Amino acid sequence: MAATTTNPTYKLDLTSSPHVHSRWSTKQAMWMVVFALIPSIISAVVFFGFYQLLIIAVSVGFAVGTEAAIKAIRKRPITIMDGSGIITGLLLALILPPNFNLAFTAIGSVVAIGIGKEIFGGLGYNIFNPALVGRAFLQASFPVPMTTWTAPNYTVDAVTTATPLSAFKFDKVAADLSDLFIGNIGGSTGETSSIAVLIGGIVLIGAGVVNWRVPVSMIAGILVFGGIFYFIDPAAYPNPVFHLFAGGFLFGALFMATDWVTSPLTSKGMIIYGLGIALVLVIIRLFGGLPEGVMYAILFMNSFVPLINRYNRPRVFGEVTK
Amino acid sequence: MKTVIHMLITLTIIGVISGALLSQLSGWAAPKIAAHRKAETEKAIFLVQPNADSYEKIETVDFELYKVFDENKEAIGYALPYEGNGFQGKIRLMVGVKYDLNELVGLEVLEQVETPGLGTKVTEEPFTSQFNKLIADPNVEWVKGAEPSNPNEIQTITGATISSKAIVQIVNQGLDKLRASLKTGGEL
Amino acid sequence: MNLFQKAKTFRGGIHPGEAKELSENSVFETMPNPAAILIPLQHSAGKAAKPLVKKGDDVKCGQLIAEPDGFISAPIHSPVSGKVTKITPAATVGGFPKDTILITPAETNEYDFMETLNPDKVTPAEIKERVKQAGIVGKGGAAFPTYVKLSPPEDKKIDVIILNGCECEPYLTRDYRFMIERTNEVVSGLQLIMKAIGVDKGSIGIEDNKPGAIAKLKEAVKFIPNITVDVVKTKYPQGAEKMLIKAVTNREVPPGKLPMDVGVVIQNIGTAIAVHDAVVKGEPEITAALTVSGKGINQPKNLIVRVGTPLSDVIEYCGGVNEYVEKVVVGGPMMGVAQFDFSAPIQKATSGLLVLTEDEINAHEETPCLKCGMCVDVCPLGLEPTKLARLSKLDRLEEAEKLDITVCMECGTCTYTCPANIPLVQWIRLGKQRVMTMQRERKSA
Amino acid sequence: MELVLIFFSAAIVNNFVLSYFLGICPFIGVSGKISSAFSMGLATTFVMSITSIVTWLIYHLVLVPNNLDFLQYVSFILVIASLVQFVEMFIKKISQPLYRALGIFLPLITTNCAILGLALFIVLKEYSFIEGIVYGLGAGAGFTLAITLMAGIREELDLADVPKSFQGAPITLLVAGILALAFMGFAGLISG
Amino acid sequence: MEPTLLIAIATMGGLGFLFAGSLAIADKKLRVVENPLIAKVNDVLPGANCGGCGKAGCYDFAVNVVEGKSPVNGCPVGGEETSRAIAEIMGVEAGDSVKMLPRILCRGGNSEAVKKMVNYYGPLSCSAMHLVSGGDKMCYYGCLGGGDCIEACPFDAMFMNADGLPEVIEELCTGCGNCVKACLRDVIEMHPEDRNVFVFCKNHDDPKTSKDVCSVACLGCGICARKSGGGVEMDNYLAVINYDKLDESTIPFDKCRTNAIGHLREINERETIN
Amino acid sequence: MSKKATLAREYVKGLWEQNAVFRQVLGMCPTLAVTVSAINGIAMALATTFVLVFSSVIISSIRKLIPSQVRIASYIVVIATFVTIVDLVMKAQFPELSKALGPYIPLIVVNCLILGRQEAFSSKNPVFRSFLDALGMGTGFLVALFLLGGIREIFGNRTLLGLQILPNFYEPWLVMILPAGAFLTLGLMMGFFNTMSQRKKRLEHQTIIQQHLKPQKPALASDGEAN
Ligand SMILES: Cc1cc2nc3c(=O)[nH]c(=O)nc-3n(C[C@H](O)[C@H](O)[C@H](O)COP(=O)(O)O)c2cc1C
Ligand SMILES: Cc1cc2nc3c(=O)[nH]c(=O)nc-3n(C[C@H](O)[C@H](O)[C@H](O)COP(=O)(O)O)c2cc1C
Ligand SMILES: Cc1cc2nc3c(=O)[nH]c(=O)nc-3n(C[C@H](O)[C@H](O)[C@H](O)COP(=O)(O)O)c2cc1C
Ligand SMILES: Cc1cc2nc3c(=O)[nH]c(=O)nc-3n(C[C@H](O)[C@H](O)[C@H](O)CO)c2cc1C
Ligand code: SF4
Ligand code: SF4
Ligand code: SF4
Ligand code: SF4
Ligand code: FES
Repeated sequence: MAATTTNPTYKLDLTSSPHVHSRWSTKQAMWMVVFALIPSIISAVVFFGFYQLLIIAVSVGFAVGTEAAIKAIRKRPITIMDGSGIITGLLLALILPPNFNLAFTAIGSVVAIGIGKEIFGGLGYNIFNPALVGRAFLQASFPVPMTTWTAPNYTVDAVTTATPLSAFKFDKVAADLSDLFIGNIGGSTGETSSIAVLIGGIVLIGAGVVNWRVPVSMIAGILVFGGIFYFIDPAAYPNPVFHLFAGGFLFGALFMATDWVTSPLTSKGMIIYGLGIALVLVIIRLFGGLPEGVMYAILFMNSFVPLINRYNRPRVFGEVTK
Repeated sequence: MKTVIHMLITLTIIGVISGALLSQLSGWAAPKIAAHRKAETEKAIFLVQPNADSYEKIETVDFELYKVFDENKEAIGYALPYEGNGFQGKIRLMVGVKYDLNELVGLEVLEQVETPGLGTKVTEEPFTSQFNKLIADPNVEWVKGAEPSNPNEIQTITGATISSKAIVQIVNQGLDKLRASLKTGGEL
Repeated sequence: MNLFQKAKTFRGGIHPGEAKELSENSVFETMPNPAAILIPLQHSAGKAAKPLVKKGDDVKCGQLIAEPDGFISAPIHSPVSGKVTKITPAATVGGFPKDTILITPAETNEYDFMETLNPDKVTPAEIKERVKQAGIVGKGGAAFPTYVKLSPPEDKKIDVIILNGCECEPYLTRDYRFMIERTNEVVSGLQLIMKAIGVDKGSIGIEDNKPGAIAKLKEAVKFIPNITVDVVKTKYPQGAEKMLIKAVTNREVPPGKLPMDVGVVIQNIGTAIAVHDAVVKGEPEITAALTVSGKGINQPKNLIVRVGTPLSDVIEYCGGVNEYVEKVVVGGPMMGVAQFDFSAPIQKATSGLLVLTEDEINAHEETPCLKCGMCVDVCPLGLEPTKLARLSKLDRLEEAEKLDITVCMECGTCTYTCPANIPLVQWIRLGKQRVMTMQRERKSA
Repeated sequence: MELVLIFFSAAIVNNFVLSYFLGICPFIGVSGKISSAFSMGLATTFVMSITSIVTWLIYHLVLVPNNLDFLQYVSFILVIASLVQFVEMFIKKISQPLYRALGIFLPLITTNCAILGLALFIVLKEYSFIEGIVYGLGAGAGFTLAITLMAGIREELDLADVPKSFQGAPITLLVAGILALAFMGFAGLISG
Repeated sequence: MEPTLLIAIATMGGLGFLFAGSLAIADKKLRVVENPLIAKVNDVLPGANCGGCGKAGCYDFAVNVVEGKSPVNGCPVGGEETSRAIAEIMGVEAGDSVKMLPRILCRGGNSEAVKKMVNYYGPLSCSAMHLVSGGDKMCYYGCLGGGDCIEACPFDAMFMNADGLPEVIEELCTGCGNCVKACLRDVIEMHPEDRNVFVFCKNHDDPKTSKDVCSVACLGCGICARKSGGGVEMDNYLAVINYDKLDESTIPFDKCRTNAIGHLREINERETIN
Repeated sequence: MSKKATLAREYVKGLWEQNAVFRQVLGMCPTLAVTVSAINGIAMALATTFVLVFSSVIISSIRKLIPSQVRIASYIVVIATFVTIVDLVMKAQFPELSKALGPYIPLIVVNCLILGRQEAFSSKNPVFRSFLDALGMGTGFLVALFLLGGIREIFGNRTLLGLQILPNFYEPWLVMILPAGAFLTLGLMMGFFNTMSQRKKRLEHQTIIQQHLKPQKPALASDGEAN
């Protein structure tokens, strides 16, 4: 052949197009979430003491360990450094009651990763939010410890250990909104401080990790649905703003409902999903047997995500809307 | 046509045999089943009225009610089966009350579908024994997470507040109904 | 420009780093003849051409050496004077060997061009015939024979010609240099195309990151009322025909339809120049203009090279590659083809040669899909890349077909965005091919 | 209001599949595809409403007056089976498309314990005629919901990397378990 | 007789009569003549009517299998045994008297085929690799080693050997031919079980190129074809066997410099001995 | 289906190979519903086995008399009759158990396991074979229900057959005796058994491959598992 053939003597990459990629990677997104959880971790420690760090450690440790073990059994590459297992552990710890039993924490963590995630094939394949699966399992297994709330460190009125929602539901006592906002209330360790949650959430939305549509539609949903009942009977039903800051609503809206894997693909789907969560939540909170229902509402809507995806296809360019 | 007749005959014969067989068996089983039922009610009545010696069913009210007597054939109270909604579904219980309708002597849960291990604690000691010697005047009340301070209060079970409240509510409703019929119907 | 008016664009898309600064200010250089010329018989979409020469023949520069075979096919001319050494399968930039005419260039070029035509007097039929004879193919990427596009069927009423000056692919600056250096020829080429089809309206769509080109072209068409310069948003893939048509005319080309179905013919800037050169200079398509760029090449340049020049010569001419080279791509970084054999020659529509380094590629480890929806969000055509890729992977073609896999234009937007770094386009391309095979079989059955 | 409560209680709170374990076999079997699952759901709902009507009539007009309680099972199942068969014929006769969409599922439903369960529950709960029908509709709606949700999930899981030994029935059961956990959020909703 | 008994008998007898009647009508009105294969397939199914196959019961599944709409291994309950039984029924009815087995006609594994100077990144599936400049082997005709065929085999009858070439486990293979369909390079062909002579190459390159791309390629020299009397024909530098005319004794096997043409079984035997 | 299995096999196959619950996924409703404790599981399985065995024998003996069009109807009536018998007997003799098994006894009528066996086996085989098959299937069902009930009872209540076997500091997992726990446990068990049998199969497969493997020339190790 012609003499000009000076072929490379080094190995080149051979891949399909495109040949350049955005800066995003799974790992980065995951670690970003971990970063955004720092304010909530701090609030947990501030309001409920250093013991919460131990819970976090156990939860994360067992989550990561379970993931590694299952991957090893399945002879798959061990992917714990992608950070998703760490998030699951962290989130699970933050939605447990203060001073929760460590053995139960470990059980929850193992269930979260094992049944919530790895059974489906691991990262990306699960249908339900793993941390919530873990918590739902704990709630069903150990209902008493799971509803035993220790009072936060700075409470004036040492008697009220119930969560604001429980207090409202069973005793018709409404909590002080400013306490709700700062987090000086009973509740799961990470969820009580709305301000800490909001800081983390805004970071995530700003960084583009979290799509604003889910939290915004959830918030809009709860204000509207909660508002309707408040309007009907303000004495029997709480103010929608109370709904917004009480319990795990904000935490769920910003960190848990937004989980990429278990939320819909399309923008319209995300809005339907958010509104659905809000509706189910209002129903549970106002009419159900349980005072709080964010976990159930998210899990319930998780199960709708495949259907939402299926019936909310984006419009194909140039196609006349069907 | 032959198959049609064949089909008709086969299935009819099987039906007939089945019907005959079952009706014979049922003739044997029915009285036994009725006896079991009666024994159960009886057991419950004596459980909620530990001092009772005999009882009789009151037929003049439109709900189930038993009047109980001590060994002297003196009426000492009533045993009232009553039902209402619990956490998951219906709860049916039998409550024993003194003749004056102001003091309870016992409580037995007959049927319930509460969460096992949680709501089901309302069927067990120490919850049920709280209803012994409980004053029901004007109504039974409940407290949560603390010792009862009044004679008409019981303590709810932690984690099963709803079931506990449901029991209290059913008891109160039953007593109200009983009181109402006493008022209108006079002595029973 | 009205500050409050948002630049025209479409839904979706991305904005990758442009990296045009590497080459945007270097003036076109013409590369000397290489030691050997390799001309694949297939330069364009459609069928390969049929060779007219055989081993040992002497050819002149511009001589017809292969004639079109069928309607969608383009003739090929010799880019140099010289001797045909052989006709054999040889490597191409497409990755697969194709039948190729090998020519050893002579010392000097003897030209055999077509007669020149007067652009003001030429008739539409003459323009079309010239475009056909010159073997012009679209420079926008697909290398579709241009004369086919200039001859729309009677029942399609074309009312506007759009010149595609977006050059939305990062790195590439060929069209930009054309617009700066040969502004008037661009306009003249557009006018010739308009005349050929008999259309009275022309538009040049340019992304707003090329103010220099916008200013020059605006100046050039100041007194030509039927040609407008439309500034569109800088966003990939703004240059894809459906996207540009949407931005400029707000018409949407339905799935499976062509621009002409909405009354538009769209041509690349380079194609316009080629049309101008063929008509005014009588020059057949024997050169290609391309951008050589990337952090792995020592001297990024914009080049005019003879068609058939091996990649190795071009790389050498640009000072060779440095030690950081990781990947060599022909075309743009988003749609180009990775190379492994530098003996492959430059073809008529080659627009770029990129030597990329690791930090430019920015590859991450592949993880399973996180269903983040980003690919769905950015797909300009409203597809669900993640679904399509998975269905293709599992060979579930009927479902993929229902989800419009064949609509995908393989722009690469989805793969670029995907945080899980899934080779979506590769899977979709595979699925697309299989679905199309399936459809063909179904039709023939 | 009472009827609405009966409906929702049967459909969601006390979902036949997820909290009464009735109709599990088709729930696992026919939940592979959304389209078939939904058709199965509709067919079941249809049979359930008919069942609630017919068995109520049989029970209250034939069995109770004659003290034939013990023939409940035999007569119910015979009636259900014959009815389903009849409906199948009928659908086949009037509309082929409808038959293909719904009819072919009917034989499966005969051997589905949700149907008999429904008939027995209606007797057990002492529902009136109207209440019985509403209960049947609610149970059918709940079954349709559960099976369609499951089908959506399973279609999604078809694309997932579920360990081979968990594919099929095991993962379906596990998903059902998690769904049951999620549905527990509604506990106490109606009766509480 | 006591009245309860009488009524019970009447009720049940009546219901039975009614049901039988309705079935009789159904039977009369709706009988369809069906493909006898359906009954055969239906017979080997478990009869659970569970719907696990996604069809409305076993019978419906049988209909679909016979119509080619459901895969033979679509019944999750019956498991592999049932799948095999169905495959056999379907296969026998298709008229094959000799068992057909897939043969892999490429021996350019990792140690024989020459690789390009590249690192390929992307899915390791043959068809996906092929899209990227034909994968990383120099030969454009041979096995890519991505294992699409193995993936396609419903009976786990194939595996990838250490040289990066697929192999068939004959005892497990049902001859369904899925692997043939899966191979985009047409490297796998179905042949009668007893056929022994093959050209283990698909390369059409000229002799020089062939030599450059693979050490076991058919060079296209034509020696084997020369005296074969049409038993071996040359097709664009590749020897192709015409089994109708093949006379083994005319083929000079030892003259083939790359052993591209040779015996299947002999080779196997040699290898097990070593 | 042509080959005749030995009589012993007719019995044994139901225990594991064709286990109704774990392998054929039949009769799920009672399996899940009643297994809150081992004893309930056993009782349910015995009741089911009783019905299964008797109806199999009856159906097998009259199989030639029943026209195929009314096959299913006849089977159902036979089955329902036996179920009613069980129900009445239990109510009369074992009222406690009858209460615990609640509405699930009548549902034996529609337990797909029973009808499935009649369709698949009894209607085609002689009486004794059908008897063995039914007994085997019933025993397999018993094994499954006992396992499931046992596990749920141990974890959910610390006890097995009413005897405490986990220490007091073990906090019972309530979920195990809730519906969700039934699904989860059965799912995990099935997956576990599948894993076991697949491992066995894989090992067999491995040995076959080993036999087929050529003695290797030095070659690049290649990962057989395509993406
Ligand atoms: C799985 C589960 C089962 C429950 N079962 C019951 C129950 O049977 N009875 C009940 O009153 N509450 C039940 N609950 C309700 C909660 O425990 C509820 O928070 C509790 O009744 C409130 O009481 P507390 O204020 O004493 O915690 C259940 C909750 C869960 C999550
Ligand atoms: C994703 C994508 C991006 C494209 N980008 C450009 C571009 O930047 N400039 C361009 O001229 N053509 C681009 N094209 C090609 C155009 O769609 C269109 O085919 C071309 O402008 C037609 O002109 P031609 O026939 O002269 O090549 C792109 C195509 C695709 C699919
Ligand atoms: C079969 C076929 C026929 C086409 N016919 C026409 C045509 O008649 N007129 C036209 O303007 N473009 C025609 N095109 C060209 C496309 O519209 C498009 O411009 C070409 O594929 C290049 O697109 P790209 O450069 O955006 O990739 C045709 C394309 C194909 C594949
Ligand atoms: C924005 C975001 C939110 C997440 N939220 C959760 C969560 O709520 N629970 C959880 O287990 N994992 C969460 N993850 C981690 C990961 O996506 C999750 O474990 C997957 O569901 C595992 O497949 C989150 C990740 C991201 C990027
Ligand atoms: S490559 Fe296809 S699927 Fe991906 S963004 Fe482009 S058009 Fe959409
Ligand atoms: S961008 Fe990637 S990770 Fe996100 S949905 Fe699309 S394919 Fe999945
Ligand atoms: S796919 Fe079919 S023919 Fe190929 S090896 Fe497997 S069983 Fe044999
Ligand atoms: S034989 Fe074909 S399908 Fe199999 S690995 Fe080789 S190229 Fe791939
Ligand atoms: S036992 Fe099969 S549906 Fe209930």
